Amino acid sequence: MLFQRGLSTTARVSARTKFTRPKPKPPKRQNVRPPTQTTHHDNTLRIQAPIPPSAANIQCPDDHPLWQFFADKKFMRSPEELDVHSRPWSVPELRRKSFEDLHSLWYTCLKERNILARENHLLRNAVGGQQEFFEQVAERVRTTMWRIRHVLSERDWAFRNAQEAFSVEKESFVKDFEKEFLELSQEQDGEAFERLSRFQHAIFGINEFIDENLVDRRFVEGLKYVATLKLRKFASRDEELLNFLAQCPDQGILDVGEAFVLFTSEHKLESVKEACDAIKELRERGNYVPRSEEVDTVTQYIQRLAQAQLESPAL
Amino acid sequence: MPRTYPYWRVSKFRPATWLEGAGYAPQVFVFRNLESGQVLYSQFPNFTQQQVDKQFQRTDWSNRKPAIRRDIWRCMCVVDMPTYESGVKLYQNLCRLKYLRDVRMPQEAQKHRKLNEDGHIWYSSQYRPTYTQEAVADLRESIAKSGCDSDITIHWEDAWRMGDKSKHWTPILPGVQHSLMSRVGNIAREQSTVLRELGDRARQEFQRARKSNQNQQEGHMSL
Amino acid sequence: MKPTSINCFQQSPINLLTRPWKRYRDGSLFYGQSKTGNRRTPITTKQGNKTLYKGTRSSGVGRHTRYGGYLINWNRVRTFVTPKNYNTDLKPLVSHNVPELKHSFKGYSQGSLDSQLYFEKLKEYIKYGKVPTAASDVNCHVERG
Amino acid sequence: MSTGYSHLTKVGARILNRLNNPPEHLKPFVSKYTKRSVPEFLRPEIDEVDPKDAFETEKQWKYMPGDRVVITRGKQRGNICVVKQHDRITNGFILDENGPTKTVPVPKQFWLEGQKTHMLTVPVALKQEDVKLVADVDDPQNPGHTKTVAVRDVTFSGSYYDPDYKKMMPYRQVSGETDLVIPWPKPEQHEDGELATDAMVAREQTFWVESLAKNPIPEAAFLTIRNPHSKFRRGKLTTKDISKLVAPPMPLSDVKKARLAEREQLAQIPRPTLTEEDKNLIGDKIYEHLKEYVGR
Repeated sequence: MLFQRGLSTTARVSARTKFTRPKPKPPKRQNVRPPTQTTHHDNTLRIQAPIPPSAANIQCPDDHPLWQFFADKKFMRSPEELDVHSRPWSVPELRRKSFEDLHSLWYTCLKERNILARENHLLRNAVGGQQEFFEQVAERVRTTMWRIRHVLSERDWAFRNAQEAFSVEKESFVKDFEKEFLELSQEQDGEAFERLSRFQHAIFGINEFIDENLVDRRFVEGLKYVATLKLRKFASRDEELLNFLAQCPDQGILDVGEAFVLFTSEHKLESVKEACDAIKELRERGNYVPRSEEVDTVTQYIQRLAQAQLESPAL
Repeated sequence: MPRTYPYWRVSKFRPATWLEGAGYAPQVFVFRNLESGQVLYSQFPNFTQQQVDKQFQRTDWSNRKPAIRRDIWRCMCVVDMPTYESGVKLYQNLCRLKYLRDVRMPQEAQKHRKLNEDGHIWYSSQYRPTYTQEAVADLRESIAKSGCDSDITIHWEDAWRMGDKSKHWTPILPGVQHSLMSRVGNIAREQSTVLRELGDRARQEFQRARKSNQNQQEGHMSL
Repeated sequence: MKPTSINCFQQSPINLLTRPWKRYRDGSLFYGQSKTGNRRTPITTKQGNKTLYKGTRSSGVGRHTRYGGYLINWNRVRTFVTPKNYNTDLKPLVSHNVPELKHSFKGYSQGSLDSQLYFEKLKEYIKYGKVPTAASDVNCHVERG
Repeated sequence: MSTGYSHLTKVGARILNRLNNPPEHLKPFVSKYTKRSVPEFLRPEIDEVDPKDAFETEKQWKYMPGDRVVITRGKQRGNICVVKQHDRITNGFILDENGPTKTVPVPKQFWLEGQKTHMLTVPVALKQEDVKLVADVDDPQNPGHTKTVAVRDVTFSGSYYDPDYKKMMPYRQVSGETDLVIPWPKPEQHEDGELATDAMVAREQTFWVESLAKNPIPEAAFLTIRNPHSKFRRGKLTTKDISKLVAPPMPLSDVKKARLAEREQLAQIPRPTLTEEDKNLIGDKIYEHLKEYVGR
């Protein structure tokens, strides 16, 4: 009670004075942990002069990518070194270049304009000139660039226009080709089939490289047409094939499975005959591809063919 | 052993034993600010706001307290030390020199600096190249005064920044090795990987060195 | 009118060479029309102080997140596609010693976009393959388009 | 001195354009001021021409570099000189050393190599009116010889491919005598420049029209070939867009339907046609009325 409440005198009474005996020293601890931090900074440190960086330590490689922003690794070309006589590419010249060439050219132009812009900027800001010779060259390069885009755009429009107009022209176009193709004699077979391959690529998009093909309705139509044309070409040389052609409904191959067999056969009389035998067998067995499944079936055929080619590249 | 530590664990000064236990290598990291050229020392391959607060004590318009945005900081160099104690000491020395420059003897520091026509530290936009150059000088001074000269490797981000080797480094510190960090992938996003690889290599080397040391000692003992 | 202003209207070689009121700050002579330039033009993105954001009236390449980050939409980042087979022989300009090729579209009402012309070219290609036309000769200056 | 990035931007181009193309009534003043403020060594002797009036074709220039001309005005009148170059700013001709020159002071920073004094002699451009073409034509009096004549004027007709100029050039004839053709001078030859593609490479054909099935241009390239948001493509509506924008016809209200039905009914009622009798009846009626009126 006394100590809980506390009295005004308690502190005074219990306070240690010089007359009270000091507390005994605590005993020396045995399990003292040594300090974990033992180091201290040096006291002899002095402020030193800054060390400037040195460019001598660096060796710039000759193929450093940033050299692409320099002409002949020069800080700046003098106006005499610039090409003042050359002219930009004209549109007709560009029309004769493939897409990849035009792309390369555009890229080269872009790089050259980067160089010129850098030099022009230095001329304005580091040298303090007001001349326009870099800009004049850059302007000519720019002309080339817009012409490239113009040519590509024009090529696209021409293709679209032609595609639109082709629905009308298709029949006469194909007939002309057919006539010329069938007229070529046996000695000219090589050329004839090269023409056929270009033709099928042009009209039906059938590529010679099997795996690059995209199968759609037009591809299937083309397959049938090319197979018929091939049959007709060889039918003029062989009785058996002529009979076979006569038996076919509408004087042509209408089933896509049959067309595929004929299409993949070699451009030789024997191979075509073999293909026709295979077709006959198919017919006897009653194998037909329904029209609704044509595209899927051909896709499967093509995939299988590509697989086979991959597995035996030598053949 | 975890490789990365939470923010709070690397936010304060750590003694040698802790660093060893936590799996760090005996290294000191120097970071530079791309915008202002200021420099930050760290015992870890990363840094925290606490370190910034501690190392930038006298800030004014020409020595602002930098932000800890990761994209504006780049590791300038990594110093591999022979022991953890010497690593900690190097860090203390560097911080002490920074303190001397900023707080204790700013006039003397100013004497060596290149000034512009208004008498301020030379700058272009916000960049003051003198801070980085001073850090290089401080690094040399603290290694020289720390009393250990061999088995030290400095991995520089750029050979350019170390200055003239034959003039500034070899006469004073002949035992220090200089090497270059891998340039490939040393961008803001990938830098931690580069530093971690450096750390791993340094730690393995340190352990190998200690093992061979022990072997030698045992040999002595047995003799 | 100031007494020195009369100098403006006098024309003498010496006068033209030393026009004391037209000097740059560093003392070199000025030969332009106006030393201050035109100051009434709109400012560009490169002018102004750090608070000026002029922008280009285009949105950026991504969007800001709620936490101060920025997500880049790589579809909006400008990319330069390198050509597959880089033909380094082609240079940005053509020699002035080569005549500028012209195309004539006689008989084709729509010029280069004419579909009949397209069919004509296609027929030629099917027939002959990749045979270069007359303009592959360096001195040719006009050919059918 | 430095221009920063102002050469990269079109900012202020409109205002500068306005300064460079002052309104018609201010042009004399501006040109006078410009003349006065440009130092003499930079100032052309004859007036500058508008960029849109600047000569472009050979037909406009009439005389090409390398032509001989005679001066018809000024102190050097009668001198025969060779045209050295065209002055595109003034549409003038700069002639060789027999032509007019002026001596102007040039500040040191513009000195040429080896120049010792401030004064420099520079050639002065001449207008087209002040020179006449000089040509060698066959002398009808001593056949087999030629005589040198000054041509009053030249006209042009036809065109031919000139292998020296590498382009189509018009025939240049003496005015009034169309069979007297004065050939163009040979232009100066230059080496191919650094940026020039080799001629064979430039003319090599690598594109043929190959297909009607596959577009010759890859799909991904179109975004850079054409701008899909071009302002010239904007605002053009397809039929689909129009059908979306135009409101469909509203159903008719009952009142309107009734009205339309009534109108149709009315339209179906046959109209009476005037027969001869009716016409006579009307005629009589009017006659009676008029008679009464006139009689009164």
